[in-house]
Amino acid sequence: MMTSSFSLRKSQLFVLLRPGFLVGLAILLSSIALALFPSFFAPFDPNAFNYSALKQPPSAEHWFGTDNLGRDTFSRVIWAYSVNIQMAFVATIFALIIGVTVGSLVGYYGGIADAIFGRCVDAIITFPFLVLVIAVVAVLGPGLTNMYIAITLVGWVYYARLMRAEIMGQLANDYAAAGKVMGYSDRRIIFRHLLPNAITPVIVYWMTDMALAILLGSSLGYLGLGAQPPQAEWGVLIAEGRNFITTAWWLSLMPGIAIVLTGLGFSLVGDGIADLMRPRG
Amino acid sequence: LERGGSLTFARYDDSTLIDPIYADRNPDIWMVTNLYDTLLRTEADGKTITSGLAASYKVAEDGLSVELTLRDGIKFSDGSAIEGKDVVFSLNRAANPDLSPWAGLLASIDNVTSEGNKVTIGLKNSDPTIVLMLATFNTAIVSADAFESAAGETDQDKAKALSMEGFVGSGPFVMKAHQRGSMMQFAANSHYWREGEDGKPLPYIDGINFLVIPDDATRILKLQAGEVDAAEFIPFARVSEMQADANINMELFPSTRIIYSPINTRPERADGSANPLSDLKLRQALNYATNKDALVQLVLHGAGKPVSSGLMASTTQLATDNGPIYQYDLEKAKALVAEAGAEGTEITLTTLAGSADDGIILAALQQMWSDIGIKLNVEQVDGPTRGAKNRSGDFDIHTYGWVNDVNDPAQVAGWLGYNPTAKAVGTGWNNDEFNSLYEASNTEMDPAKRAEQYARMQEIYAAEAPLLFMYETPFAVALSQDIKGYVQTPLGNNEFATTWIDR
Amino acid sequence: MLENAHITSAHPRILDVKNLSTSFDVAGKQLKAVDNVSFHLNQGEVLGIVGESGSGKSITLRSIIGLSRRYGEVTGEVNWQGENLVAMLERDLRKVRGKDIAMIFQEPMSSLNPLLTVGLQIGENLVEHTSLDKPGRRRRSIELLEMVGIPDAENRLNDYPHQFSGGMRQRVMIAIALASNPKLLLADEPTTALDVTIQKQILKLILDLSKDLGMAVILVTHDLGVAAQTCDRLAVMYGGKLVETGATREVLRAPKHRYTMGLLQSVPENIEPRTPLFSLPGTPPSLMNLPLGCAFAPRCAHSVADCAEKKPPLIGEQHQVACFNPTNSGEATKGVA
Amino acid sequence: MSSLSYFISRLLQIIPTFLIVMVIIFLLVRALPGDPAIAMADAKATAEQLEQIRERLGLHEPIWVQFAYFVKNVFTGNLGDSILMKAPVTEVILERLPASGFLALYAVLFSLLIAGPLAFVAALNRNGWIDVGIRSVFQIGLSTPVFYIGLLLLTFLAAQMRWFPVGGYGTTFWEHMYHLLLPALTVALYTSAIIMRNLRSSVIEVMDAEYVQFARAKGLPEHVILGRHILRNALISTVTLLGLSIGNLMSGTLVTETVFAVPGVGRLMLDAIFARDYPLIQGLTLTFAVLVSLIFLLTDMIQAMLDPRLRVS
Amino acid sequence: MSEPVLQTENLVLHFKKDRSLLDMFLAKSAKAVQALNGVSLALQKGETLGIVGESGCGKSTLARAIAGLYKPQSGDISFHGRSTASNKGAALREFNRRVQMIFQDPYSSLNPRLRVGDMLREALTVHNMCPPEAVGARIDELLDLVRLPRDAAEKLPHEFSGGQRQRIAIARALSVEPEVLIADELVSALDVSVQAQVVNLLLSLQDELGLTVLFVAHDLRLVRHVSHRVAVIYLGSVVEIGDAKGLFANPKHPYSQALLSAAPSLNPDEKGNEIVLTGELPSPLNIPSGCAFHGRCPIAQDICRERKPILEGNPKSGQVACHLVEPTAN
Ligand SMILES: Nc1ncnc2c1ncn2[C@@H]1O[C@H](COP(=O)(O)OP(=O)(O)OP(=O)(O)O)[C@@H](O)[C@H]1O
Ligand SMILES: Nc1ncnc2c1ncn2[C@@H]1O[C@H](COP(=O)(O)OP(=O)(O)OP(=O)(O)O)[C@@H](O)[C@H]1O
Ligand SMILES: [Mg+2]
Ligand SMILES: [Mg+2]
Repeated sequence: MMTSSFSLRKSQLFVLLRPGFLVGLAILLSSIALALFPSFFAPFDPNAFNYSALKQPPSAEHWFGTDNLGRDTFSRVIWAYSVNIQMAFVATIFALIIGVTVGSLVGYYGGIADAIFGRCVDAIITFPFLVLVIAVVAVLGPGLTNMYIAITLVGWVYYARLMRAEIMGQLANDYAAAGKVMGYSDRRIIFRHLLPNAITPVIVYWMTDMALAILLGSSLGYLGLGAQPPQAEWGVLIAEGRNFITTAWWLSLMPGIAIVLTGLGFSLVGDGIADLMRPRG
Repeated sequence: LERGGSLTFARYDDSTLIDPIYADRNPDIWMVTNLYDTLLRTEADGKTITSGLAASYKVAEDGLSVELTLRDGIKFSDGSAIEGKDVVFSLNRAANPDLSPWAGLLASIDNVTSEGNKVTIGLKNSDPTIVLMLATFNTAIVSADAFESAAGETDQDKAKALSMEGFVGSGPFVMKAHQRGSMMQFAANSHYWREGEDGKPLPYIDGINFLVIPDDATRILKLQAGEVDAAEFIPFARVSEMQADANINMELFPSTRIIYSPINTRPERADGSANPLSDLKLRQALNYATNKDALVQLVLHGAGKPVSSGLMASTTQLATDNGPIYQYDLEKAKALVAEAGAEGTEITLTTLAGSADDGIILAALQQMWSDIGIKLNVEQVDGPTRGAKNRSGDFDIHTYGWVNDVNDPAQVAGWLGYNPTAKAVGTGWNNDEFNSLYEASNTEMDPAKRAEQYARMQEIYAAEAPLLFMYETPFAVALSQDIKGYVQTPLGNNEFATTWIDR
Repeated sequence: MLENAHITSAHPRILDVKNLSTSFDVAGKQLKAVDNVSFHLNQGEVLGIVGESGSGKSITLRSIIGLSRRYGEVTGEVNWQGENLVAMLERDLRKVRGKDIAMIFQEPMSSLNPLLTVGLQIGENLVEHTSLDKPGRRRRSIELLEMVGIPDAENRLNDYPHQFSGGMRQRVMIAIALASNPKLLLADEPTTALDVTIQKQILKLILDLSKDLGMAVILVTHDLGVAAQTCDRLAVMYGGKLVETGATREVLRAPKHRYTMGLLQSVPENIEPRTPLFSLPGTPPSLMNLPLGCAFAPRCAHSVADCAEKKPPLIGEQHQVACFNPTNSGEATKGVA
Repeated sequence: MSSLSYFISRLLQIIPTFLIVMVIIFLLVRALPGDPAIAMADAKATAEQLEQIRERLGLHEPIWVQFAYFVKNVFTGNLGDSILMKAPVTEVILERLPASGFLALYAVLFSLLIAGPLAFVAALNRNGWIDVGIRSVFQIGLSTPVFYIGLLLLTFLAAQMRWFPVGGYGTTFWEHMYHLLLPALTVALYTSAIIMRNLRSSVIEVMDAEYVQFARAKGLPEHVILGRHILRNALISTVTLLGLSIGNLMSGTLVTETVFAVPGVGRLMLDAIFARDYPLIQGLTLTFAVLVSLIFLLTDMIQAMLDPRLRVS
Repeated sequence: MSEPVLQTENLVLHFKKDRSLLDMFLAKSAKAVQALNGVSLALQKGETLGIVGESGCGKSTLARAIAGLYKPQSGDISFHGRSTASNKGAALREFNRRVQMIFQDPYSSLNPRLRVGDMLREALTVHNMCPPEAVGARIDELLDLVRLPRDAAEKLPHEFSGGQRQRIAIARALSVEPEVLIADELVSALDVSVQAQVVNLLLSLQDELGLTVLFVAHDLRLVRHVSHRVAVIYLGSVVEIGDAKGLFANPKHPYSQALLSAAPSLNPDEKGNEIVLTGELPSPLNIPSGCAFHGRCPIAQDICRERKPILEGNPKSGQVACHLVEPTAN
């Protein structure tokens, strides 16, 4: 829809050509490609045991070596892309949607709803994020889907807070008042006028949050609450490999590099979007 | 042999309350006999009974009483004498179902009396296990006086108070300090009665520092860095690495630990649908289709062996060696599946979330069973949930582990096979012959007969396959080369009394 | 004419700006905010700079005391007491700034540090530029606040900027600027944010100081009325360039540049109510891509051939104009009765 | 008066928050699947034993009665006995709190020491290669799992180089400093990255503020401008961020404590959840809530100290 | 006299400051910015009423209250004799359509992500101002009306100059064919020559469409130029109202006098005749009793401190709220 398209000035487009942004974009696009077609890129079945090739160091055949069950680490890292990239999107997208909606409404109407919201937010951010997520995962049971639900249940608050603040900031501009004077409905004003203008920082935060979601997912994997073995997931791979950090360093290092790279990609793109959106005409 | 020095030991979890009757988690149970000695003892093999605080014992002809004679000059760690009244106090406490979670094991005790250094235990019925029970942690001897004078209202409060300050015990060590969750210190009990090889009282070492390090990798690093002298629960994946390390003595102590998978044998699943696993043929097929040697390789990296009894680990008393049961036989498995008409059946394995071992088992079983046309799905839950599912029978198959707490097979047999107590480890399996054999064996005083009964029970159990039989694992403890004489018994008890440091 | 000549001869020239240019790098392009500006100032004189928003008035002032060089490139000369400030090292400039040359910023609301007391913000100036001891500085601070008309000055030293109204903040800023008796005051629209009655008070204060202490003032404004009431001389800026300078009376009464004239004609003064006002056609140029010739040419009804190609130089004696086709004295002018 | 009343009204604000926290905790804990009695008794207990345990825990009461007890107990400071630890919850928590507190403070200190100067250097060289370099390095800290960094540090700096002990906590203050150095660094690598980003952008923002320009126009020396005018203003938002990330810091310490064998509340929390130790979970979450609220309060007070605009009531 | 199109009666509007919990506990009443303290005005059809006063005296608040953006605590606004207080839903939207407002800051009142054409299309379609197929033509017509090029429809607000933006705002307001236009500082954000353009546009539109205009500004010259009548506001109260020509030539209220005299003349020789007010502007949180102006008034007497003067005089020629001057018509 036209209202939500980002309108760029020509002079802003040069941001797109900054090396940082380009590198970030390249990382992200290739990550998505790997996530969508892991079987195309992975040379081996990620779960196939090979008793004759246990803990082999990187070689021409096994680029990232093999693990303690003889599985090809490279293929496992590649297959993990689907899980981890999915984690980045799915764990955050619903939080984003809910948070944006609630934040918009609360920011716009203020009053009692806002006061209640404020207390709830206070209460929720009083808990350490991980603790709350762990508790929710414990309630729902471990596994990816429940992990997504848990992160969403807790994470939307952060989006809502940000969105609320942005909406209130936008309300200082008179175009919302102008909408009222024009006789537009509140829904139209909130979702067609305020939201597209207020959402940029939320999108930027989203980028960071996606990187954080991967990390969080990995931590949960380490604690046994996220993706489950034998499913390849970077956090699980690192956790599995940590027993061999001195004898088979590649087992934890390779997925570690994948996490760092992807995180870097997200944050570079996030910074780029922020730069793109900051100077408003 | 050298005396002196203190040992630093890295544990995977901390003890909470080390008291003969309140110890209910392994980290507690396994420490009890270091602090409290028992009337009788088992040799390192875990099977032979020898004397302990009691110099001798005698079971009456009718099997309805046991008479013990206490050793002369035995003392508690505070120097006071260990007398008959302490034994009476300790045994009454242990048999009191209001206090002790383990009281059931002593249900046959009717009364305990003492006179001089003689203690008599009167029984309600003959009990073949009673002697072994006297060599088990929950009957260890505590000081009646110390309990009397300890602060607190209830027995449990007193036990807590005792373990904190003014500790009085009868074992080779005394509790010096305990910081929950991080550190525990034992010092040698200078009044301990047992003598070492040099003719002087045990223990050889002056004390033990226990450090709690839950993370496997960190525990090993700590050992490698020389900050601790020993680390327990070495992941099997790293055993060979430790074995290759010249500075480290990698010990694999035989244990009563078995890993098995209860199979739901009820005719219907919890959701009311027909349960294909109620068909014995399918259960047997699954057992044949499972290559246990491969599992031992994959999960234990070779440090273990397939179960040979089915009902218990080979180290358990009265265990029969049936050889590897259900040795891998794909053809037989296929035939059984065909007989059962179970091709294409879908089964769900409930695994413990975050357990790497379960992950490997799952992956392996999926591959192995696909060969016989069984599709294995997975459901991941956490420990408490798994426990609840097991009790309510809401599962197809899941993984469990077991370690004996006591020296008698009745405990494990009651757990795994006897239906009235725990629904045969939740499987719902109910075999009349097994049940009556079990009941009979509990009062059978003739060791040979009892052994026969147990042999039959194991036979039935293996044939009926209420479990997916898997493997036994040792206790893996890595020690630095200068630590000698450390033992972990098949029950898991950490024995430090005869440990010494080669300095 | 006579009055100006008198000022020029009686008072020495203290500031001489020659070919001052400031350009910024914006998105890879050059933005010439100040383009070859030259003017001078005598002791005790008040020079007004007027012009539309964005014409480079503030940047001119900031460039004089070297505040623009962090953000862009400054060339030309700013001669101050025999020294060229543009070439001076930051370290040496610091001794001139705040002491000899003080500046009042355009935005009273954001120019005071919100976290520091007003007393401290005056005091830190005195620490740097005077040898007063602590009690001395305090006395001087109170004196300054009283001078700018802050009631109960002694008790307000420990107040923070947010505890003052906009007008009072503006006055605090003036007090800070005046702390070390500067010889030149750069006042950047000191009254835009204020309403008329308070504006009046502030302008009066600056004028009084200029007359009493011989302080020279450059007053930037876009309100022609303010300029008329306050300044001795007037400079008109358009598109980063000076397009006209001269004695205030001359410029207002007989503007030579077409832009100046347009400005004056737009003011609804001496015109029948509810009748159309004069309005310059077109919009101000973007500094990013100025036309080749005169920046005003696209909006000018009287442009000649040269206007599109060449930049008109600023020429003339007392009353200078940068225009190839200036208004002649015969043309009807308006604005001043 | 005004700062006192500000303090009091901030304190009062905690009350409703706290009530909500209690409801969340109570419901969450009740919603945990698995029977605490089973968790407590291990797999071997009989059905009667379980019933007994349930009774002892008050689990047979209707839920609202349990909640009433819960609220009453919270306000009388009686949090019950931990199932896992067989000891009063308050006692257990108080034993474990110092290590976590030490670690958290240490980590904050580290973060500030690392992030503060580097943020300034980066901001002053905005978009130069130094800036890009600093940001990239921090990015790595930001996107590496805490347990992995911890393990790397342990393996190489502690086990191999033997510069530091492998985990543990020690007994004296200096031992704590020594033992917790690596864990603190591990947590700090993450938090400092967040602080660095924020501080850098606030410095950049403040650096061009009108009042900084005005300070320059006054002819003030550069160190006064940096220290008095830029740093203070830039710190304001960083303090808020620091307060807000305390929760995350705790999350970081949770895993770190496990890896480094630090006997803190983070690890205890994990154990408690896995063991369905209701009283302990409740006690711990409440403690967290109180602590974090107090930290918010503290950062608010610091902010009010820094920013007089917040002081007026 | 015909019935006024729009009338306010005794409008009172206070902005309550948030009470902290502590204040609630101490039962302190909330502080309030007393933005409007009983404002009564009437607009006749086709007339321009100018509103002048110092910054912060409540001009914008008045404008917004009339447009329905703020809810007054008491008093009433009636449109064609009907009170607007009970307006809800469709009735409110219909009122808003007929009474349009143009904001002080043109840029902030335009949605930065909406193209001008879409902005106008939205206004036209939401209110069904014309059949869907005619919308395009109507947009062109509106752009012509405010003298913007037709290709402006494709552009975003930031691509326009300040004057053009104000014209966009005007076009948007006119698109719904209002009867009353509230112009809050229509031109104060603009440069002098652009100001002139917009004022000219407003004047010609008013003549063409017969609009009733409330013209809020603090530039006195401008107000005198466009208004039929003028009201002077001080701290939320009308202190003088009257025919523009008369009021400017001969202000009665001491505050009006000071205000008018403070406007700097363009003639450098016309100096020194202003009335300098002493004292600080009182805070709207704490308006003095009696006549709010008494603290700064050069001729204040005891009575001014005690009693609040009310507007007196002939509504047609001029009213003034002062104890000390006669509201005689001139
Ligand atoms: N740091 C900067 N970087 C880039 N461009 C700048 C910078 N500072 C100012 N400019 C540009 O320089 C031009 C002149 O600005 P300046 O502030 O001097 O205008 P002005 O005449 O003072 O306007 P106003 O009346 O609105 O204050 C403007 O176009 C502005 O956008
Ligand atoms: N939304 C609001 N909340 C609280 N106070 C407000 C609000 N809007 C305005 N005020 C206050 O009400 C008073 C009147 O404000 P208003 O905007 O009406 O003044 P104004 O006459 O339009 O001033 P200006 O000429 O500066 O636009 C001021 O003190 C202002 O601070
Ligand atoms: Mg300016
Ligand atoms: Mg206004």
